[in-house]
Amino acid sequence: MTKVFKNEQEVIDDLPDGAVVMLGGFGLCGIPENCIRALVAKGTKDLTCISNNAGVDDFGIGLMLQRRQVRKMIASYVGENAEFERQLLSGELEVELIPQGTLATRCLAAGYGMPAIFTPAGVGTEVGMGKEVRNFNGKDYLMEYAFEADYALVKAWKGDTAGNLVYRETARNFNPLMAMAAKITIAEVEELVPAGELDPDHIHTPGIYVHRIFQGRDYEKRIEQRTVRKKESNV
Amino acid sequence: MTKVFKNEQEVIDDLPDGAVVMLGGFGLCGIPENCIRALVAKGTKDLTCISNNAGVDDFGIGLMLQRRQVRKMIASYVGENAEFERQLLSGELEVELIPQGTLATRCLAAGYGMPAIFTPAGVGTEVGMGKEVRNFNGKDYLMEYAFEADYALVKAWKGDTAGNLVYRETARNFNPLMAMAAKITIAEVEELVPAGELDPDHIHTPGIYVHRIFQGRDYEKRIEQRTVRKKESNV
Amino acid sequence: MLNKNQIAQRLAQELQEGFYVNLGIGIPTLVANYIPAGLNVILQSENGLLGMGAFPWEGGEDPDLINAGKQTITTVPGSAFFDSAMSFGMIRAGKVDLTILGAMEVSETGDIANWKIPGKMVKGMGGAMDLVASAKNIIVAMMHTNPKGESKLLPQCVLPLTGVACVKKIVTELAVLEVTSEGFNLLERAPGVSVEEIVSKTAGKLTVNGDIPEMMI
Amino acid sequence: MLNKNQIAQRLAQELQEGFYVNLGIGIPTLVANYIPAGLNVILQSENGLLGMGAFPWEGGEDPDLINAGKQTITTVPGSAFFDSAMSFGMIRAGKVDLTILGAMEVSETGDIANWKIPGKMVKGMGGAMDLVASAKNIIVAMMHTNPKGESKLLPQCVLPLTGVACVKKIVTELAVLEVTSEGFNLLERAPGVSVEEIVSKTAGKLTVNGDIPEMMI
Repeated sequence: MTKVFKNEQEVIDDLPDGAVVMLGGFGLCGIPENCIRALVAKGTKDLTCISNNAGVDDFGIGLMLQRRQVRKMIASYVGENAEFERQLLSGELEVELIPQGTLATRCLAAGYGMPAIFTPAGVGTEVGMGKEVRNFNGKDYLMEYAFEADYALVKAWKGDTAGNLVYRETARNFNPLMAMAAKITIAEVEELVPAGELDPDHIHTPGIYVHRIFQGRDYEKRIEQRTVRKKESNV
Repeated sequence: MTKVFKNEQEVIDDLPDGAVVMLGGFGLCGIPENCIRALVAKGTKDLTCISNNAGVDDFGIGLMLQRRQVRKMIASYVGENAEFERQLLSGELEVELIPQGTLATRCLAAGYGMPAIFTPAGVGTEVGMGKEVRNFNGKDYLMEYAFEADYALVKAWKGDTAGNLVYRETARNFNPLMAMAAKITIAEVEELVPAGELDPDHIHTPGIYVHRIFQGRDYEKRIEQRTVRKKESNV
Repeated sequence: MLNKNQIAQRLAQELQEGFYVNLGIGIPTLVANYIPAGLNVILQSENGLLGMGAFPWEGGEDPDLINAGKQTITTVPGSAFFDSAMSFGMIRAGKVDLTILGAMEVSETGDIANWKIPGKMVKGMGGAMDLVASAKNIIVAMMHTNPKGESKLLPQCVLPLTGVACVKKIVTELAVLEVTSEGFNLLERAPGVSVEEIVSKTAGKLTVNGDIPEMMI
Repeated sequence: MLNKNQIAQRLAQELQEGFYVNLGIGIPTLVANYIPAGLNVILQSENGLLGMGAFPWEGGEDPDLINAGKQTITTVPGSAFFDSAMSFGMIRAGKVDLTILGAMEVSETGDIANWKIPGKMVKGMGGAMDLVASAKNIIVAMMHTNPKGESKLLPQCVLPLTGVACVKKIVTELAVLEVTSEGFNLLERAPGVSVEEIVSKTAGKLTVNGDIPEMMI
């Protein structure tokens, strides 16, 4: 039984319409480009997507929005793309906004088998409405539940055939959390190596959490906000 | 303002009698040998120690027990030493036994600012007596509280002057969790390097959690259960 | 009647391809010696390791590399180290497929007692309470009776509990039994052991349906 | 009256040796340009980085290395990457010493509104709700009034809240104010700005005690 899959088509082939799918990444950084490409090509629809952001018009989850594949978006920050806004205002798309730390911790809770966690984020705001509030040591906290997701699509820098993953820089973000949080975790990696080549002290996601892995291709790694210092001509 | 301290004496000098102190390590693996040595030399007393184990008669926390420096021991597994048993039976030492995963997660909770967590460990046993039980999705969980500790004494393999820590193999265990969980975290490392020498992708404990760091010396790293395969003489 | 190594051998038959397995101290540890060649089984050690290997060759001991029984060990290719919170996180989340551990008593409803004997020095539960409360598949490896000859398979545990209604299967020197809503159900007998002997040494409710095959060791 | 860079300059005076600081999008980001030389301040970016550095030189952009505003950045020596749960974990646990962020409104009791305008497309709160609920020291950087000239320092917020009773201090183009149990308290005025102007542009309760010094920019 191998965890290694051939390509992005094979790895998402059984992901059904209506599934709850986590997608790693922050903005366009560290998103599972290959899996998204395959889902767009296959046309899987009615998806509930859990992801910090929803991509831009022509990249990331934005590509799935254009094909109307997303029924509900659970995110902390959206609206970097016009199609998202159109679908939201027209009622085609359901959106649930969650504080970013709550989003992350609800993934962690799922990965660590904790049914609920407490966070002060959102207390006294509309995010807290209808939720259980509990006071510890004089401070109020909301009780928030672990996510229940069918699939997690994550992107790592390197992975091995045992499913171990290593991320690079801030492309880590939500990826290791979502990798732990779903029933079936699919990892795409820039470089797939044989088990034993990654330093066991420096695995970010142990293979036990990863069910399928494949080497991605043609990474675009688009930059959302290119900000640079100009080199002084006299330097 | 530097986090770098000269030695184990300097780093524990203000640790007062009666403090609640976390000590990293599993068995004798990854324990803060230098800090323990300094506490024994100084004679700091009435300590509440939170540690997975309590050392052996002549090493680890056992050394502090011999000097009667520990008032209360919070651990998951103890009694690898006779002096511990003697003090426990005579009532000199108070002991609170906690499931190992609960111990770890209560540290995590403190480090992540979560006042309480839910775990099924201990439900229906004497560990659950008097604790709040809550049912999620048909399963009962105990609510357990984040630890509140004054000091954490942890041992890492490498550290840098910014306080970043890297652990080696199973000497990691409780160390990164306790490093996050106390008001003041003291790290002893086998090798202290300048900031910038550790790979930022492979820091286990970011420096924000570490208040004091020093390079330890004379590590004994005693093995508790030496188990080996004999080399066949004909190989 | 099986010896300890044979119990471990029988337990090894419970392993399946790709399983992540946590083995407790004692007989369960011996199971590692009987993993069928070619079967990909990954051992989890709750002190922070996936991919535990054999004991080191003499002279190759590394004090930083131990298992949950504090024994020096090695790793296999593809191993990973992590902290204790992640270790019990993956146990709690049901990512570990099988946990095998020892017991002092098991009840006909699957309760287990294995950490405390009143009146004796209590060493603590270590990770046992977390494991039995969380693992989805728990098999107990133990002797069928205590040194006094009294059954360890009881209507209900007498000793303080480690976990409630969690044991799925029991392998002893005499038999393999599963825990069902009807109590213990006899699945296999050890070579040469009669159903009558098993019945006589099982204090809890026991169902025996049809012919009970001998274990294949 | 200060421009945005001067507001950032004034905010930089709040930094102390060894501080871990989270800077929000907008004016707060500019504070990084005014960290006094020799002062050891470590910037946290909540997408998973401690030790954020300057923007990269042209051509040196790395798509894997961005800040919470999704801008390409660099790191300083001693930096560390981590996942989003640890990032907000350290925020929630109060390990971040100072958070500076923008706001649409602040109330005299320290409530803040900065994420949602009814009737307009809502983009989300990102990490703002976590930051304001958790950070021990929150300073708001904003204009004193909105484009219509209406005060943004109110008896109570009109817009949906981001957090309750959390703002400690406010720096605007006109003034530095702290939030006390008595409402806003004027600490400093911008060069050339009169106390009367600040009073007239502050809708919430404002105390003015004694002579109010000019900011040192």
